[in-house]
Amino acid sequence: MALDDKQQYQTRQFKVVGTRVKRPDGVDKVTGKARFGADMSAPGMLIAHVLRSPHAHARIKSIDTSAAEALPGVHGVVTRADFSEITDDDFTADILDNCMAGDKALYDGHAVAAVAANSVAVAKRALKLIKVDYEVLPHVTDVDAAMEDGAPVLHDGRANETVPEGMSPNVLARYEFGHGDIEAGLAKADRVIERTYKTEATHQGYIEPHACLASMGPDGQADLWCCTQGHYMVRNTCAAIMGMEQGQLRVTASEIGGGFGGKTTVFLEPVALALSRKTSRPVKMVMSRSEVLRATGPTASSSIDVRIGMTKDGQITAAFAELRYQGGAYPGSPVEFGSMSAFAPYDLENVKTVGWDVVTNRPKQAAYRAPGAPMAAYAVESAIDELAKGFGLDPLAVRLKNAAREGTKASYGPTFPAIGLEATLRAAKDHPHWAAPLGENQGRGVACGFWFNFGGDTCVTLNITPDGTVTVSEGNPDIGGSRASMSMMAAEELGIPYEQVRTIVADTGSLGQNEVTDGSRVTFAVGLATIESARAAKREMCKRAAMVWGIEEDAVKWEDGAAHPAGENAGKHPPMTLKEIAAVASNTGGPIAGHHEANPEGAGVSFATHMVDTEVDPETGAVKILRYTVFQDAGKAVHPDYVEGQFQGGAVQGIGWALNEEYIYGDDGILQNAGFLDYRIPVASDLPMIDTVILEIPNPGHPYGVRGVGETSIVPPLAAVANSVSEAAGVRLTQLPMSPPKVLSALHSK
Amino acid sequence: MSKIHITTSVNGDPTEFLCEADETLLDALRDRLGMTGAKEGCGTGDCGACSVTVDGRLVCSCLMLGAEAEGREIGTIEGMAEGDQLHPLQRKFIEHAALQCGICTPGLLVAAKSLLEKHPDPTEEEARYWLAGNLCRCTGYDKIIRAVMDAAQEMREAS
Amino acid sequence: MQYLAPTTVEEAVSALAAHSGDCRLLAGGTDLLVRMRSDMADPDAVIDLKRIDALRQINPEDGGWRVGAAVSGAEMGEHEGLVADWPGVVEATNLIGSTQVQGRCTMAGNLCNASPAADSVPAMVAAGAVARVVGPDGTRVVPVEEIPTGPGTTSLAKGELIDAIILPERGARSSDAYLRFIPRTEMDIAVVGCAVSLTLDEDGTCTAARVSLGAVAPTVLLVPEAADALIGTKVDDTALDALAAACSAAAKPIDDKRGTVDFRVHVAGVLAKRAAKIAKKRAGGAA
Amino acid sequence: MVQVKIWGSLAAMTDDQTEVKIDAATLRELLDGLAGKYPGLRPQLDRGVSVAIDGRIYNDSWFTPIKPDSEVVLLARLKGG
Repeated sequence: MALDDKQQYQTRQFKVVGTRVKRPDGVDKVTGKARFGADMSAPGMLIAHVLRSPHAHARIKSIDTSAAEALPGVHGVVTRADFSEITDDDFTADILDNCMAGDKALYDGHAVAAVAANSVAVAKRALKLIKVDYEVLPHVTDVDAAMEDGAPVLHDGRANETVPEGMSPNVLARYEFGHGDIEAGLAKADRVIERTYKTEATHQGYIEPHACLASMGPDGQADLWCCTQGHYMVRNTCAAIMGMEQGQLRVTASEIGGGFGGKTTVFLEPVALALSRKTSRPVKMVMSRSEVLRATGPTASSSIDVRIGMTKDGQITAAFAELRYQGGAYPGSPVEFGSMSAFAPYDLENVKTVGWDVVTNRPKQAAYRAPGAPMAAYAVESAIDELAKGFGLDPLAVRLKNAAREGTKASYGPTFPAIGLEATLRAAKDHPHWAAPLGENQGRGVACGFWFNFGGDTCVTLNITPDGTVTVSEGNPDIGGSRASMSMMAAEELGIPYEQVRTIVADTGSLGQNEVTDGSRVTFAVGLATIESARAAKREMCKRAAMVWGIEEDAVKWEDGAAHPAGENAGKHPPMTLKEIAAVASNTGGPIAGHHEANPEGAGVSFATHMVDTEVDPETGAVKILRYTVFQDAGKAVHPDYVEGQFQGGAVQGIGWALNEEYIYGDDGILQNAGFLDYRIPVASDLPMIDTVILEIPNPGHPYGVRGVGETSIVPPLAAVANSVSEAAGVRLTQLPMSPPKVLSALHSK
Repeated sequence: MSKIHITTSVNGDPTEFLCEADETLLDALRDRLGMTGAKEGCGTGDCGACSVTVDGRLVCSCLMLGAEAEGREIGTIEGMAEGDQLHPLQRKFIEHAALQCGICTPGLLVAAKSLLEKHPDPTEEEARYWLAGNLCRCTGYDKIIRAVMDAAQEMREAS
Repeated sequence: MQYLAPTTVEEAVSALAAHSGDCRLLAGGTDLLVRMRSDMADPDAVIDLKRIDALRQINPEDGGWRVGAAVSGAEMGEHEGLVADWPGVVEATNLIGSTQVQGRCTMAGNLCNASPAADSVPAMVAAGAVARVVGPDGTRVVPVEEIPTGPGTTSLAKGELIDAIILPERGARSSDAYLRFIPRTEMDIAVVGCAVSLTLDEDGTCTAARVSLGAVAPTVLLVPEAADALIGTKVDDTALDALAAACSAAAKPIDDKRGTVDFRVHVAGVLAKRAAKIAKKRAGGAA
Repeated sequence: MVQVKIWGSLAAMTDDQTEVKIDAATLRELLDGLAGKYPGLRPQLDRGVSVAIDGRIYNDSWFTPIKPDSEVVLLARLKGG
């Protein structure tokens, strides 16, 4: 049969891909029927709540749960003693320790015990009866302070082999990337600037708090319902923590109310399973917003030194950055991605980054949209902007002059294939936004950003129903419209209308392993597997048609939703449509399905350029976003509305990070703003419309040219807003967030 | 602790429930009545995901006791469509892709409906301020505002 | 917890006086329920005031307005007479929280919550509003600024409640304005708030003024020196500079998660100028 | 033999070289070869790496072919949000 199975991109005319169809989960979500994490109940269900450390750092000398256990209505209490220790896997051991503290509480909000009871009121009363004897220890929450000699130490002996002797035990890893000779490059510059930038930790801020419902029986089988970006990850992690076989734990992903990386690990799920195991009852857990902010995973805070040399015509001669990220109380801040991505948009002869992973008494960081990249881009793009403006050069022209393109040796090592940075910069330069006049106290900022994207384990099963419609089962929670995209790609490949395909997210018992919905991978990797599943189904359908016609299989081709006799048989039989083949499936060998299991590699990297106008109130330091335009390469926009949505959502999260969002710790190490009142995410009235320009530079590694789009959009805005505000204020801002007191203080220091 | 018996109306249906004195209307709707369309995003009136109307007035159901519902008329997202006819706002939210994850959508729709009942021809700025108490983390609000403005226009033309 | 829903003020007062435990009044509930949710309050009883019809009304009184303790911000904003007389008080109340919160929150509740950053309180203070306090020993009338005694504490005696806020008669060429500074455009607690109420004579000279600041001291401040900077002037730039200086001098704020001392001191003056200009314009003064 | 570029902080484990030569025709042979020749790299290889081969990034696929003249770059293991 004449199918091209190569995964390589080919130019083609699309019929469904690229249109703006309605999403399959739309009606459920606008009518309140869609079921999210907290919307599930079970007969005989108990409610569990968590007791959390009121100290930033404390040794847990003892926990007395007897009074709580004796309270009528309480069915079970768990502490760390209810979990087996994990000795052979530091990664999972840290996750367990984060879900339930062991010897020490490492941050304000760290879980120390949990109670399952027959009502919320009883569970909460029981928490007050648990007596924890703490020995309060000195704490540290700032990344630079944690690196100093004599800083309070969280763990001893966790530093890996890359950390030089003599550093604080809080420094756990060192990364170095780059090439060339920095000093030699700097010597050729007409100006070298050295700046230090700081960013505060921000939270993904998904509106749905974590929630789960666990049910485990004495036979060791368990079911778990939860809101997560990856239920296969939840299964594997919980099985490891609970000492279960993965096959005995079935996890069903609820609709997910936002994640942005924050739901790529577990917090409640092992605790709910342990309580269910102990009580033999279903156990439901739902976090409050304050628990979400205190005890789930914000991203890292950072402190970054940048040294860049530039000639007066805008050529960067050398670029160096040293990045210090604290990722909370455990190893794993995303400093390596910050270090790899910091200078990725530029073609540099001499470039070097050094990254330090540091622990502090803060919650264990979790991934947040392009983890580690936005703060690095903020520092680098601020310094480049300052140099360009210092020479009186057009900041877009300077970026174009130094832009990475096909054949550029990336700052993190490899040579770029076809990439879209230049296209985004040219689109920005040609856009009316760039030429629009600015008023008094207004400024315009631009910045570039980069993200890797990746693939990962993926399974898709595509079934042809007896009436000739199509169902697609995939294993990745749909966080921004991916079921629509999968249905579109299946319809495109099969040559049938979008409306005849329905995609569902299957539980962990129904498909093989699937990587988490992260790394902007779903439209790329699951899309690829969907296309391959459809191709497998087409092959089978061509075979069935060949049987009916009594000709050879390879004399049949698939076109426009039907099998056609090809070659010398062309025209000898009328085409058999998908519907007609489905109708005789039982007579030709049984049900028809296609499936594809793979670990697609080769996701294309992606670039964006953002442009923003702001106005600064010179008397109060308040910043208003006046106009915002995103230029980003999407490879191929499968559903343009959702591509635009990713651009807009990422930009606005970045605006929040730049202006008002921050983790505020008191001197006591306690989080001061554990609520949406003072953790200030942007509201509708803070913003203008967010304009978008989609560039399509096909990814050669995907049959339709798709690149991940979800993460890159949060990389440039911190810097773009900072460059804009700095121009409007007439003074350079080097710390995020640029909250009004900071801007006013900078204005007064002019 | 004895529960309080409440007689009320939810989306026009006569409804009774028992609740604790300190239980919020949101918890009563979700846990007593199984109406999980209103969501808890914060529990402190900062996110609007639990928006409902009480005697026609937009409120956060997390900031009201269930006991206060006695004799009131409660309106929730579950009552927004009429049978199989989606409200114009619901249709426009789907058409404009004004939702990504959808957790804030019920609250935004209830709030937007209340806006258009009071201000059938809002400016973009009025819509943005009216909806400022409804947090959305996915969309950056752009497509939400477009959907609301488009629905407003359609509803004006239809009336 | 007990939930009580009296239908008369007398019932409410006797329930409040009779209760031996931690008994809280529920008007809009937009502070009380947050406190309960955050484990900052665990009352034994809650008395809901919204079933008392008299407390849900806005009535004329002595040329001014009596606003019942259970009247919501949204209802105030829909009352044309009140908006015409006291636009600053109404706009301040309408800044409390979201549209949803507006459907519930009340001026009396905002006052009794006794937050130094309460939006409606500076406006009430500048307006010269009084609280009508009802208790076991009868009714008394207390200037609004004497109700809060510090963050979260009030001068109300055991068994007392505020059943109405009374805004005085508004004379000719008089108006008021309230501005607050917040980091976002909505949904934040005031970092600084400032209300200005003033009266002009026929040639535009300020004959009376009251200026009040929020979030710059443990309680909302009435700043007579700031008012003095306006009285006798045409509320011109010189007067406005003096007003700003007086406000900044009166501000005694703290550093916290919402703002710094320097910021609050400076912005108190900035807001005072801006609010005074708005009040002047509303009172019919020349731009 | 393929030339493998490793990142700077691992050079201490490879006699201060940032480019090393390994006899490998697939990704698996490359990883095994690195661990065999430079045991100091093992902890990092156990923690996980990604490998860019001719500009495309691979995480796991052992039998990805590597040509002698391929550009091969070791990267920190990629993850996303």
